Amino acid sequence: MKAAVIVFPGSNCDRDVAVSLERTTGRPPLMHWHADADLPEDLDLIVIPGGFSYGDYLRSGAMAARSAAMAGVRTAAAKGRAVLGICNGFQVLCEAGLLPGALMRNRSLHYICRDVYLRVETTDSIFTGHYAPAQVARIPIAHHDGNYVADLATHCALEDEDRIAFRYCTPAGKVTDDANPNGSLDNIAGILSEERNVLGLMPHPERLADPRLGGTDGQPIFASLMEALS
Amino acid sequence: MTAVEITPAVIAEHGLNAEEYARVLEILGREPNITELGIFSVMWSEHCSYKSSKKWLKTLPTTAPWVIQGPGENAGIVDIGDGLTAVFKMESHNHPSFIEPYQGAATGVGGILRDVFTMGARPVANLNALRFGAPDHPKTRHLIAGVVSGIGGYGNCVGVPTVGGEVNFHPGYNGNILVNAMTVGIAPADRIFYSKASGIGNPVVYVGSKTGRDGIHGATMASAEFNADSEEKRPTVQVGDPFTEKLLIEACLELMDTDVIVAIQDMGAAGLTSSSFEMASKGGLGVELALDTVPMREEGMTPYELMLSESQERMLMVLEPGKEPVAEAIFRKWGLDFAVIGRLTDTGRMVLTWHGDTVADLPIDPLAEAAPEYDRPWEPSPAPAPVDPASVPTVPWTEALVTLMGSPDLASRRWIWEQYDHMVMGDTVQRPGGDAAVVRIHGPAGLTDRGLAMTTDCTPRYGSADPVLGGTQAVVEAWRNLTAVGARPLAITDNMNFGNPEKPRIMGQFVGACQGISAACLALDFPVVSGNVSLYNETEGQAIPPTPTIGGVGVLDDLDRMATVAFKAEGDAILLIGG
Amino acid sequence: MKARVHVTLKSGVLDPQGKAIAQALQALGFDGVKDARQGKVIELDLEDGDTSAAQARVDEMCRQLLVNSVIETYRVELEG
Amino acid sequence: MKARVHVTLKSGVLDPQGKAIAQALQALGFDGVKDARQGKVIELDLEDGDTSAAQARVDEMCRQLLVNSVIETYRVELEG
Ligand SMILES: Nc1ncnc2c1ncn2[C@@H]1O[C@H](COP(=O)(O)OP(=O)(O)O)[C@@H](O)[C@H]1O
Repeated sequence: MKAAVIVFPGSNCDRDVAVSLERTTGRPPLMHWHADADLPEDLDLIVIPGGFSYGDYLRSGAMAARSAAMAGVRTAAAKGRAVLGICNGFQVLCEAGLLPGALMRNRSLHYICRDVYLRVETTDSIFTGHYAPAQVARIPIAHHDGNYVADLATHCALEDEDRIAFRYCTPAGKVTDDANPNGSLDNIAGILSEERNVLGLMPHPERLADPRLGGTDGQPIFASLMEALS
Repeated sequence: MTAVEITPAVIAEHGLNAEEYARVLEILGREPNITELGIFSVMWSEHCSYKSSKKWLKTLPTTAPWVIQGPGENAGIVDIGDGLTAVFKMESHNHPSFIEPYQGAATGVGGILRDVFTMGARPVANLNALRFGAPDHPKTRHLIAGVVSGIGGYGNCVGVPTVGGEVNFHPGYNGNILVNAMTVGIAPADRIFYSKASGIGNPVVYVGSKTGRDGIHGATMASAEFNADSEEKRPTVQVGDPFTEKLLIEACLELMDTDVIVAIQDMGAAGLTSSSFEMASKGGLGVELALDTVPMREEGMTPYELMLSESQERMLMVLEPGKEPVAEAIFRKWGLDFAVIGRLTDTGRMVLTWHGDTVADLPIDPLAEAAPEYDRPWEPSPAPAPVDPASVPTVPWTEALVTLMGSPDLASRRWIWEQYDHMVMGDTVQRPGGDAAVVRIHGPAGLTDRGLAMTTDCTPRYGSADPVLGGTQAVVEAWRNLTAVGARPLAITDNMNFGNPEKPRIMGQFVGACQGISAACLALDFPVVSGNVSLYNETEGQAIPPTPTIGGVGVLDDLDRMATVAFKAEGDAILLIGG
Repeated sequence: MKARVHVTLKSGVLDPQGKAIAQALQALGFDGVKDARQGKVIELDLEDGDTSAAQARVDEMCRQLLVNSVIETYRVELEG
Repeated sequence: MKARVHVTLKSGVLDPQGKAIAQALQALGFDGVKDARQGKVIELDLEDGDTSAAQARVDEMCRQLLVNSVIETYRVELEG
């Protein structure tokens, strides 16, 4: 699996996800600078990392979505390449129109950093194949703008097409309002594109993919990709 | 520029007393102009000159075989093995945070980060030690909410995890909250950068954000006692731009990988003035700056304003001759301002020009090194009256426990640390909530199985009862918190927060705390490598409790042997050890 | 020439900030606040030129960057 | 009755958002944008009543909550 991580000014989980990718694939990913529109042709996976691209000024992800590199990502996505957006990366993908909906301020208005529980809603994707159906995964969130919104038609399409990848849930796997950390529509934590080759999620799988850090529930995402794309 | 007349009122406004002004006249052999007066006032403020505290700070133990750099640089440095060092310091942003809690706390974090990455270290963790007034004081809620979101807003955006800290509430902080921020960084031992300028003719370069009229008078404000109308004065508050800081970190570290930096210094409080003076003074050189070439954010700025501005996210560097294009390319790539604003000279003087005219000409050494230093009168603090055991009410155990658990000083801090990204960088192996936070050592060569432990500690109640023991206790608690996670304690940074040192009673608290800290450092072989002093924490004559905050750092050689607070298994024995 | 872009959330889109403001005002004892919404204003300082061309350019800026049409609408005011 | 509170940064106060917006517009090829500043608008939906009393109450809301007078200024518009 040949992977690249896009680095925007203000990205700050680029190194973290590179560590996870290297641990999975045995080699460091390509770190691709935002100003460069030309992505290598032979990439299997492009990761848009977490952080505060352009300070999250104006709207989270808005400025990064209009960068030169994102034009390349758009082309690659259209060709069916895998694109993974984590946290700020999810916001960038929504702003770029590669995923539907938008991520608004958390309903508490606070930045929240803590472990949450996610129910795996579909294992039918290159990102989630290594999870068991309805598995509950403990993965941290760390964001200010993770409150997913979409109009009714979009919401229905996501549901009907099995494109909701993860929902916030209780440790026992119940999808409740109390388990919803940010007010997201229908407890949505991550969604897939129509072609299922683009995944955006607010939680950070790279932060719990190493036993040293207290858990490995994020690792199956990288393992799934490794298997699907090698 | 119209000349401002230097009247006694103007002199007083600049915080110089008659004796100090006489010294100015003596050094210059003439009357200063307003720009020069502004420079003197900044350089001789308590904040920059440590004029009340220097005598006592010199008594702190600062050496050990593993100490690479003690107090006197931007941050302290200790050897952590494998060719790496830990670079750390704590700094206060108390007064600005009281006036504008969000921005005050945010820019405090920004400032301490710069102190650490200036030295070539990648910041790997932030901590914060906070003191607020009584929980039911009308201002407390607003202040704590603002401070916590400011610390988070800045630290989260720059992508440095905030892994620990402490919070206390006491009516003694009603009018003067304390916001002490600490940063820990990791640098290769063979690639550390200092502020000492060298090389006559070398270019002096300005990088980062443009200069605006932010916080002019901030440095002098930070050293003057509060009074009722300081809320009215409302000086131009500095606004932090963490995004620019993140770019500055990356650009500086990238430039540090090339061989072009001779010296580097961040522009903290007192911005361009103290950074340029300090660099030239340490190198025993002179400097010429063309102020009109400084990148400016606003129109009509004057030399006075440029020298006193506290705009954030700026750095001053001396480069190897001819290497300007290398540096410029890196800063442009990161979207930052870059300007060659002057050069080093052999005159020992600072000469400032404005479109070709000389607007200030000052001797550097007398200003920087011969700043006033006071041996302020002090009184030892009276011994606390013994508590009569009979006067202590007896309450049932469970009631006492519930009361303690519910008290603001002991209650869970989860709601605070959950607003801080404490996991970014992917190395937080012990999150907030334990005795000390632990961050895996992840140097330029990659991941290791070793860790840095860190903590901040101070119990103001103890300091109020007995400043000497309070100082000792803070150091000892830091040491215990580090050992409790399995770390070998290495060194501390301190942040000395006190009232008005011109009062012998307060000065006595400061002296006592220094004595107490020294005793503990010596006993534990746990030296002070950096620190900060914040005096005049008084409102209407009411001083804060003496608060010598200690930030401790230790190393774990094997993360598999790290200890955590959680009980692990049913049936395990619980032991109580110690006296 | 100055352009002022007023960006507001589309009606129907829940506004967490507005809701929190309304609640905080009520908690402070300001009753009679039925609802609050928060929007933003971006003030642009443009080089002088033809007004209708400026209007078109600012519209284009809104479409390309300043406004997220999934959740927001906008209105432009030109001055000077 | 509707009240619209326009909150802007005091002049001279650094506006990191505005700065980033101006740079982003330039990067997208919109030249001629000399500067940008970002402010906010809070729209309050108030129970009907006397206009001058409303003005005073909204002023009070601004002082107590809506505006950070250290770095911001504001202007109130009443309607209906
Ligand atoms: N302001 C803060 N920011 C981040 N973490 C904090 C803060 N205050 C307290 N903590 C964390 O909460 C835990 C408990 O704090 P404290 O009661 O001061 O611990 P102790 O007394 O054991 O040193 C520690 O892990 C500490 O790092």
